[in-house]
Amino acid sequence: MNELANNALANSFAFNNAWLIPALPFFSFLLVGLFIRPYSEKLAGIVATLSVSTSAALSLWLAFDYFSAFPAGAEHPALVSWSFQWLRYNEYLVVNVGTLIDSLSILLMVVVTFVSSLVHLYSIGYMKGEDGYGRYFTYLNLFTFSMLGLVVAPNILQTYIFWELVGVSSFLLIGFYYTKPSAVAASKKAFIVTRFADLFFLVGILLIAVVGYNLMSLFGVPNGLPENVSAFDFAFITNSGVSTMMNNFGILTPALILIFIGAAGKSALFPLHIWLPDAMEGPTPVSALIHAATMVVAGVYLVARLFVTFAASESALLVAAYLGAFTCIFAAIIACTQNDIKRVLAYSTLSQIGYMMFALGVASATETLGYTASLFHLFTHAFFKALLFLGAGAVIHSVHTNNIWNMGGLAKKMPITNITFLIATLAISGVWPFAGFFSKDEIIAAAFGNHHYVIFAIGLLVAGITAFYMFRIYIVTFLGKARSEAVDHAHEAPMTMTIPLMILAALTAVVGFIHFGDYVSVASIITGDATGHAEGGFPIWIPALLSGLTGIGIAWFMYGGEKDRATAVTEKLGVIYRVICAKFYIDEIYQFITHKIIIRFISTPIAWFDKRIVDGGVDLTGWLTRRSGATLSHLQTGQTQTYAAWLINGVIAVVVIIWLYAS
Amino acid sequence: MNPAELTHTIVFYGLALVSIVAALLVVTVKRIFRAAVALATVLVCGAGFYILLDYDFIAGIQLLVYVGGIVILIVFAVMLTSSLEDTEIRPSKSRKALGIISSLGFLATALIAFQSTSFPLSAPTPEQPSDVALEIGRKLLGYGSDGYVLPFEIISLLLLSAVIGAIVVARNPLKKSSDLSGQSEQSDGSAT
Amino acid sequence: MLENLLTHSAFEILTLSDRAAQALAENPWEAAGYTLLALGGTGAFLSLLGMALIYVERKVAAHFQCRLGPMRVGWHGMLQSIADALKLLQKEDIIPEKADKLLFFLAPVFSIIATVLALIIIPMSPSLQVVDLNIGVIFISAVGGFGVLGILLAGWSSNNKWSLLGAMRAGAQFISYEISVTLSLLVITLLAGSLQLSEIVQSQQDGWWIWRGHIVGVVAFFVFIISSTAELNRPPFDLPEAESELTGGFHTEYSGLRFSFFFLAEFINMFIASALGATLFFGGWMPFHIGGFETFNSIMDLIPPGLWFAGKTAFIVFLMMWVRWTFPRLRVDQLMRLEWKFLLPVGFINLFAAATIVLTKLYFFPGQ
Amino acid sequence: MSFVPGLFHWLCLSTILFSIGLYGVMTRRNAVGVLMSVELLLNSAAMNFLIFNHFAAKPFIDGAVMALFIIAVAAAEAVVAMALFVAIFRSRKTVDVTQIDTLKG
Repeated sequence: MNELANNALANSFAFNNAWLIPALPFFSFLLVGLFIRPYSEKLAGIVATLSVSTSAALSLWLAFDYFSAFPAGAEHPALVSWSFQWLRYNEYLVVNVGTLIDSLSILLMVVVTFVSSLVHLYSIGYMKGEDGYGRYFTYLNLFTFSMLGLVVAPNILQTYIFWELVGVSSFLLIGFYYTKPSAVAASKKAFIVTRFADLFFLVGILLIAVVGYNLMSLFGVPNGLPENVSAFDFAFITNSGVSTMMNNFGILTPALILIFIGAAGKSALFPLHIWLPDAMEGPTPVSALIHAATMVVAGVYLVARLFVTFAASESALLVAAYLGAFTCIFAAIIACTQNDIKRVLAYSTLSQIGYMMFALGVASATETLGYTASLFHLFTHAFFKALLFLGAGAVIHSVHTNNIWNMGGLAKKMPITNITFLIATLAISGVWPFAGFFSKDEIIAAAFGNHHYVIFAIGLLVAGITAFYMFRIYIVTFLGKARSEAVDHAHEAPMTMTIPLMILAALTAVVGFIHFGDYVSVASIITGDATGHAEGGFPIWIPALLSGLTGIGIAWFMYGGEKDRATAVTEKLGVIYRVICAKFYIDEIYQFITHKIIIRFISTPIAWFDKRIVDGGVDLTGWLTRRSGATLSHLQTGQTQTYAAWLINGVIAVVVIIWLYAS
Repeated sequence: MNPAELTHTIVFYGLALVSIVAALLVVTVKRIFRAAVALATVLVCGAGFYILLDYDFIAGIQLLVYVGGIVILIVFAVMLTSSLEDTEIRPSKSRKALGIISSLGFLATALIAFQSTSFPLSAPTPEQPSDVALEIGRKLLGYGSDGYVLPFEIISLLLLSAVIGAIVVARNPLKKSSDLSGQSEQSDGSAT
Repeated sequence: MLENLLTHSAFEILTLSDRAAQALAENPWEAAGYTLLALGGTGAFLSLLGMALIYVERKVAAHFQCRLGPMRVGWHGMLQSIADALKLLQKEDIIPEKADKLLFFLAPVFSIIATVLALIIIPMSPSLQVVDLNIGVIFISAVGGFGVLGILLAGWSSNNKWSLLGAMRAGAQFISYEISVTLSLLVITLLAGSLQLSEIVQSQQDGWWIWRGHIVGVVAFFVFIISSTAELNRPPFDLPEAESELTGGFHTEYSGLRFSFFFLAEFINMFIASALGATLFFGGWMPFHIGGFETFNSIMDLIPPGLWFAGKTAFIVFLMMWVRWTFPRLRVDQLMRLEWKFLLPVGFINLFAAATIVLTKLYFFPGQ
Repeated sequence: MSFVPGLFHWLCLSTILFSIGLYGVMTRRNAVGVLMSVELLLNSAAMNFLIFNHFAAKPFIDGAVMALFIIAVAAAEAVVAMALFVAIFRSRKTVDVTQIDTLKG
């Protein structure tokens, strides 16, 4: 470790007080929720926004200090700036709560706090006049805190705890309009599906911890780790010696696949993606926060955090790669047929998460470009997807509908929204010079470079499909004629909403030029190997850009003109179109499996057992107690003097018994 | 047997006889007020016993608190809850039998226990502290390992809470008046 | 003997019980003689003193009201009390039919026993004290309980609602004011450092506690006088026997000899209270001494201790009579308020102050 | 056996008083009577403390202190009991303990 740089960091306020970054939203959550909200709803929004903005400023400061100490291209060590012991089972199973500072966590902190503060600011305008305005900001703060706590966790158990907190707070946010049955259903769905996946995650953690503990007890602490390492620490899990040993025991792959299922649940990979489109029932800024920058990338973050371990197990990474690729194309196809602007964005999120996941999957310990590309895409996607959602929110705010076929011609009414939305659309479509171009290009290059040609093909194809559906909604929403009366009354959003849009648009335009690999690469995890760029011999960006432009062209051809060419196409596709439109009937399949199979053959017998045997046993105890009580209560004569007689004779009896026993 | 010892013995048996008879009266007499007088007799005899045991101070306290306080309180309770013509109904036969068996059982057990135990008596002519009252005062306010200041304070709290509790329990809830002295007078009047 | 009397340090305490105990070791008959002497002497003293006090009371009352009082029997009516006693003895002894006869009989006995028990420990002079208990102060307030028990018995056994009310008033009054009396007794006990009455008297050989103990002593004295007047059921605290309300209170049904017992007990109790006040606050039989003024002290010693005691007691008795004929009777609520809201706090504060004074030796003539 | 009262005689005395008190506690119907019997019990307990103090630990005074505590507790008990009797009498017009059996099972 670079002592000099370490010393430089030792004087950094942001580094030493990094715990403030997650703690500030938490304190604000308590303050706003308990004290300010009942007093003044308006102040609640301002305080919540300020606290998260302070966090954002702190994390920017931290990033600046960290990357000054460890400049671009240098080694980026993982440092624990603050920690205390929370639970101690034995010497190898210790749970600390702390803040881990490395390039990955700084990346996520910056993204989360930045997007979150913009969403807070945006919400001040968007949620104005809603019922539960203060409650909304309380939840937002809680959510931000949970996400930040997850990001800075130095051990996997803390990650898990905050992972669940993210689940809870997203449940609260999605079900924010709790009077709407669909919102309630969506929040329950999100919670149950992610919770179901988290169960596997927990099992995976325990598997790793138990095996790791036994390994350490048998063979001692592996080389290169401090003595007081715990089996929960990331430092332990990502240690190459540990993963090799676990692999030898055959435990690594199952454990990683279990953890990956947890990640897939949060990141909404197929087949656990079903909660995400429904989660659009929450307020639009919430969608922007949850589905662009925070919750859904938690899975990507987790896999990235454990990347070295995943790299030690070929099959776990392959699962990630193919599942990611499949989700990527699957969601993109569905996105082409949806009419709800937020749902299109939701499926596009699924698709983009698929990109990130397969980018991680195609990377390996030696070919690490995919890792960098994935996190680069995470970074850029956070900005343009948040921008898209917030733009969509602005549109919905003024038109009061989600259906794109009720919009149209909004470009003139809402110029700022139009321009920023266009920038985001271009970015996601991978058009130079916007952010998406660079990151997507890097992902496709990584797939190609590591000889995953199927995935490479899928990546190229999806780039085109993405461009198609994004321009479809852009054209239908903003260009052409007004398709409903609501559009006539549309007007530009207020300043608090347009300022975040403009900031995000500006960022979307420039962040692509950051030489990202210098800051975040696997080299920062695998010590000693500073490579990370596997440049393909062949300029990948040309087919990628062509694919995107083709998609745009098709979209323009189908929706841009006066004629309604789209109808003709759908009619030709027939059954296929309907299947896609119904999202491949995935929800129905779930319904069938849960209702027809699980409930009938598993739940019903268990319920019978519970009702008759378990409850019957409990009832029997109660019945026995009541009967014996009723019988014995006749001893209770209400006559104090009888009790006195019992007492005295009891004492005499005890004395006599003691005598007899003693003699 | 020297004259001092003789008087000691005579006084002991005399007082014992009186107090046992009076105690029996306490538990059997039908007119409850007479029982109270008998109780006073027992307690006065108790003071006499304490003097025989060389605890003059405790005897004085016994007279002061028991005769001057507790017996008068009991007499008050009698006055407030019954009238002269009231005589107690005899307890039922079974309860009487139960009482006799229990108390005789206790007596027998205790006496057997006393008989079969050898108590570590102190030396034949030990010195009692010259001023018992002074010594008791030292003990009560001593906070060393052999001091009783904590029990003493707890007893004070107990007495205080007993007095407050008694006022709260006994005050007439129907009367709004906060004047306790006036109230006790009224409850006196209403009870007679 | 005369020399001994002249030097105050040689006031030897020789109580009748001490003499009896000494005699018991030598000659049991002598001991019996002393016992008889004590009993007989106390009885005679009791009745004589009672009659004298009744006479004094009547005379004082009359003069307060600008009358002459009894004048016919004997010189200035000196024999009036004897005549009254004879009249009472001759009266018919009525016991109400529905009374509890045993208790009705016991009640006056209790009252008289209480006075006798209290009387025997009053140190009237160095050699005139029946027993000298080392817990004298406690004892004297303890036996007060018998007196009130007698009153309660009388009220209950008469089966008369006036009697019952009077008895309950007496009980409540006694229990309440007993606290104040004890508090003021404790002040002197603290100052003197003893519970034994003879030692308390001895402790005042440099000056009486009422002025050696300055403020605290005076406050304690007034609390003592007020509370013991209330305990004695004397006006203005005579609610238990208030004629206008209760037609005589607890002794409504009593007549003849039994009534005279109550009457006697009441007057003897007044004497006892005065004697106690004199003993505690005015030095009992101790002459008027000033610490260090040896010559003055020996001049004072020329007056015999018995006279000192009689004079001081008479002064307090007169004080009580004066109070009786000066103040109107209190209402029950006023009575209770006076005790619980005024005398009790004052007594506690005074006791606290006394403790402080003793600790810091702020009283006059702290031990030479 | 000598007739001069020794420890055993004293203990007999206090035990007899205690037994009489027990009998009273169990058979008295008037609540005030029960209270009086309880006072007998307390009195004999205090006496026991003094007896043992006198015979077994004369140079010490702790038994007397205990007796003082017992007397104080007895006073507190009498005060509370009297208040309770008055309250019970006011609501039920009786202090017969055999009739106060609301808690009968």
